[in-house]
Amino acid sequence: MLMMLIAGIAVLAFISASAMFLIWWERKVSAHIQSRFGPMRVGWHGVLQPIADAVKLLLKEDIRPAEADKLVWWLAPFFAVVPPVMAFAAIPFGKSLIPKDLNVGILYIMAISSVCVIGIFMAGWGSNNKYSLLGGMRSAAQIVSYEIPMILSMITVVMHANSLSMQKIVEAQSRHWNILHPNMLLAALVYTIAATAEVNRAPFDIPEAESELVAGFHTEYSGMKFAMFFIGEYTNLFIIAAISTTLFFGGWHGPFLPPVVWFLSKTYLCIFIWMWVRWTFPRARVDQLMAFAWKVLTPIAFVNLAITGWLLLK
Amino acid sequence: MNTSQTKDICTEEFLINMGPQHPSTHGVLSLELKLDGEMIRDCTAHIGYLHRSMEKLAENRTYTQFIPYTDRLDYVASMNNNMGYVMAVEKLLNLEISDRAKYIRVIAAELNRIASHLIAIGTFAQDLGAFATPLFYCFREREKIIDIFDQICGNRLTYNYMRIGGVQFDLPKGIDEKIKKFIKYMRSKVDDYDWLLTYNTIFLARSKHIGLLPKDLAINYSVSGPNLRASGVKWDLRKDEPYLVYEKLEFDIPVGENGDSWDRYKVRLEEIRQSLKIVEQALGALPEGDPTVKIGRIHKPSPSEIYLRTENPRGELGFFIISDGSAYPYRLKIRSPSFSNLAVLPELVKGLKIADIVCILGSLDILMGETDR
Amino acid sequence: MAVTERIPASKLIQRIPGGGVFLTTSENIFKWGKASSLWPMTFGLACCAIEMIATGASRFDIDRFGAGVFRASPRQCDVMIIAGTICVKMNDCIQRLYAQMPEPKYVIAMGNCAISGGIFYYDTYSVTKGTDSLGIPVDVFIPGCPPRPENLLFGLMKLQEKIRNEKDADK
Amino acid sequence: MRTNEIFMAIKTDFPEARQEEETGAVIIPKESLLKITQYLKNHRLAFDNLHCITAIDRAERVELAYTLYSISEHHGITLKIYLTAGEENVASLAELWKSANWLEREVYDLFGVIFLNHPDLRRILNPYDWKGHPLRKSYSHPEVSIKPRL
Repeated sequence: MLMMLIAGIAVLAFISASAMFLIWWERKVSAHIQSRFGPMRVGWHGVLQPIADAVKLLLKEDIRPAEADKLVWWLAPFFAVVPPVMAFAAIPFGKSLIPKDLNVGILYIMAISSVCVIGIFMAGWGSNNKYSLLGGMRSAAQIVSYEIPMILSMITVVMHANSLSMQKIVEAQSRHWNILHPNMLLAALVYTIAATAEVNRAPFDIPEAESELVAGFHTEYSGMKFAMFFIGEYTNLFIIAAISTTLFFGGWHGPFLPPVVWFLSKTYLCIFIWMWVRWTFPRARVDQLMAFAWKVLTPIAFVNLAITGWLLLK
Repeated sequence: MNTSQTKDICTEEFLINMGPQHPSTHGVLSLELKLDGEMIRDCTAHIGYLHRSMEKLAENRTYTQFIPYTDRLDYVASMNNNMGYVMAVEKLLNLEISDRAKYIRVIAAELNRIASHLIAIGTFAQDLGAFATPLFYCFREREKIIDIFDQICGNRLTYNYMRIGGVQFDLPKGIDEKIKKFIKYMRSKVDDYDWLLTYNTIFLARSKHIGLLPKDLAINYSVSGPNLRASGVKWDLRKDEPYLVYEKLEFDIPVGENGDSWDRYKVRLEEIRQSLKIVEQALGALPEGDPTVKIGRIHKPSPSEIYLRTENPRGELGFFIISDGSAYPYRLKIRSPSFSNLAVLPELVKGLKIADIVCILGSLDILMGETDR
Repeated sequence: MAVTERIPASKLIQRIPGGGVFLTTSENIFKWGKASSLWPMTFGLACCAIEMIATGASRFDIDRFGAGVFRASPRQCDVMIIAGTICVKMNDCIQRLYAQMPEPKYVIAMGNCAISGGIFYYDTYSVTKGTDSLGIPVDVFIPGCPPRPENLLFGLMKLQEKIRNEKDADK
Repeated sequence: MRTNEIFMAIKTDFPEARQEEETGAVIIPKESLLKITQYLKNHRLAFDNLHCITAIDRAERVELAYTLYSISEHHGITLKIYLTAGEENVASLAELWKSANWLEREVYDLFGVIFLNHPDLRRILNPYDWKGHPLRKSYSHPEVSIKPRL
């Protein structure tokens, strides 16, 4: 029982540290992409910037709009943060370093991380603001329609490792990583695109579209509630990067360094790619996004599924 | 749910106010949209949030005192406004200016046209969602032009450089090397934008065939500048009613095919290349002489009326000046291009989505200082 | 409803031994946090807005001071940079925006028009003469028409300095 | 085509048009505005672009100057209408040229000239509940401080 407690506290500490680090890293990466420096004055190279942001957001007055739907509005940030944190339970950090090796690991993570769409929709509806309502509805449509290609691309990996447990998926890649198979590569591509939409980032950030809907679903949130959405978004980003390393890049397998280092470096490499994509691409329109999900990604995922099945039965 | 209940279930339209403070309304413009879900049924524009009553103010300023105010009209292309106003007053006084002053004016106006188009392209990409990266690249190029202007007349944005009868200072010594270096640098950058942004699939999907402005509708709304040329009308005042030394310089007019947002962006990108060509030729043919003004600052033109229009980066800027013999204009009407360009917006937007109105507004490149005067 | 007299928390903590030390350090941390992460509102009115964007851009990079996150909705920003001429039609919009900002909020009046109406002081019927006439408390005035980006950065540093040595911690 | 050739063309069909001496603008009575503008737009003169409408508040009358241009024919002309002090209303050209819609709203807002059967004649630049028409010479506003002249 004590072990579980220690593991829980360790994971929680890791989550908050990684969220802080990701926020700082995103600002520095975006700054250098735009040929500028990013935070410099707050600690060495702005290292203390996320802490300053957190302290300031803590001190902010928490405004609740008068006609807001009180309970829904108050609960929304929790629904945005709790699912990604719960999804950490099944992430394989190392050979034995996994909080709980569920035998339905991947199914559990997918089920949990689709709960946060309810949080976004509650935020959209609760703050009684037309922009948030539009943002909330957009996010509901987008995440639901990108869930299907994401799960289909995961099934191709599960079929290879013929087990849902994350550790077994990683062990199945001990000789060579999944990405080397051609159909796995296709699944990895479909997964990456769908995962970007799952987390409302980059070309698919229509729920909190800066230039159209002022600040999307979190227009009315200030102070710590807004910070929760912020942390939820970055933890979610870490989750989809961790899943992509476990499924496609061989989890914690690696020649010399200890497994944890391998796992974290691969995850942060994936996160770097997502950040890079975010600061280069314009935003897709709502209907183009939906058409792309249903008419392009889902058929490719089905075809890929069929090819994997045929390959395995051969 | 029996049938009687289903009858009154209908989607209501709701009114959304892209109010004066909105990240992509290019200043303080308020758009009132009647939305049916994401579809825009009707859009009315409310302007006047930056109405600084320039025309009332002009009636109590002498002709020279009003020059700094023209900087604040289209505050992104101040040189072109200065030139438009000052040429109008020179026509009123039928004053001849030295050749060197004409060439300097052309160089300054074309450099400012490049700076204005860079902002137009940067904010257009930002409105399409490429957050800040293209905008900051365009601003990095624009800072180079600002350095040149800083050296010529000492100010970054509102230059107040042109005078009635010439310009304030002569060009400083090492400026033409700096301009040549900038021209070479800018040519490589414009090719970068072509490679990076113009043929990006999401960029094309978002701006191709959005906001189609047919040719006759554009002329009917007296739209002017790159928006008119993007609709296929080959009309540019620098070519059709040449002023200063434009007839001596050789450049061509980029024209779009079907007048959608992508064409307007593409025309502006091409115009940067043409302006670079103009500056290069004007710099080569710069005559000697003294461009500064020798006559006094108080002008008392004889009572008469003139109307003169020049090619601004955003369109045709016209000045209708009526003088009554005193040192103060009796009436000064400013015909601003963004005012008519914006009038087209409600017509282009019906039936499109919110993301499209932001795209069309960005491609029209309006500026509120000039619209509201 | 009866307003119970609020005993400031700082009075209670001081009675605990060592509370004073904890208070001052925590106060300093709060002030440091507020000062080094001032999120401005994307709210440009006229020519000064172009200079504000130039300050945010790559060459003068306001993000070095932690103030680069330009939030569009007034709920999430701390400093309102009034960049440009305030016209009569815009008065109540600015007042409403100021009211929507959560409490520790600051105002920078950038440019002569925001300070006193600038060159539009005389002969104009539609320009309000400065932010003060709107009843908005201004923390930093930055003169210039438009002020150069370096001026805006210096104004921001002055604001950070002002926050650092603020008297009451809970503002 | 120089302005007086255009004036001759107009004069032949509309005898009541006169030409102003120093500026060469064509002065027409208020009643025949619609007829002449329709003629100008659809006739071979092809004035397809109403560039701007300027109102001038003279002592005894309000003048309206319509600056018309033609993109296909490369020429332009200024039409002028004298409105006597009492009834400052004139027919709206919003059906002929769509740019007239906003231009006329601005002249109404700043000068108080009423444009008959205009689609929606509201103020455009000043707040909608603004009293008075600011660009009139007789307009005075309490808070306006006048800059001393040289």
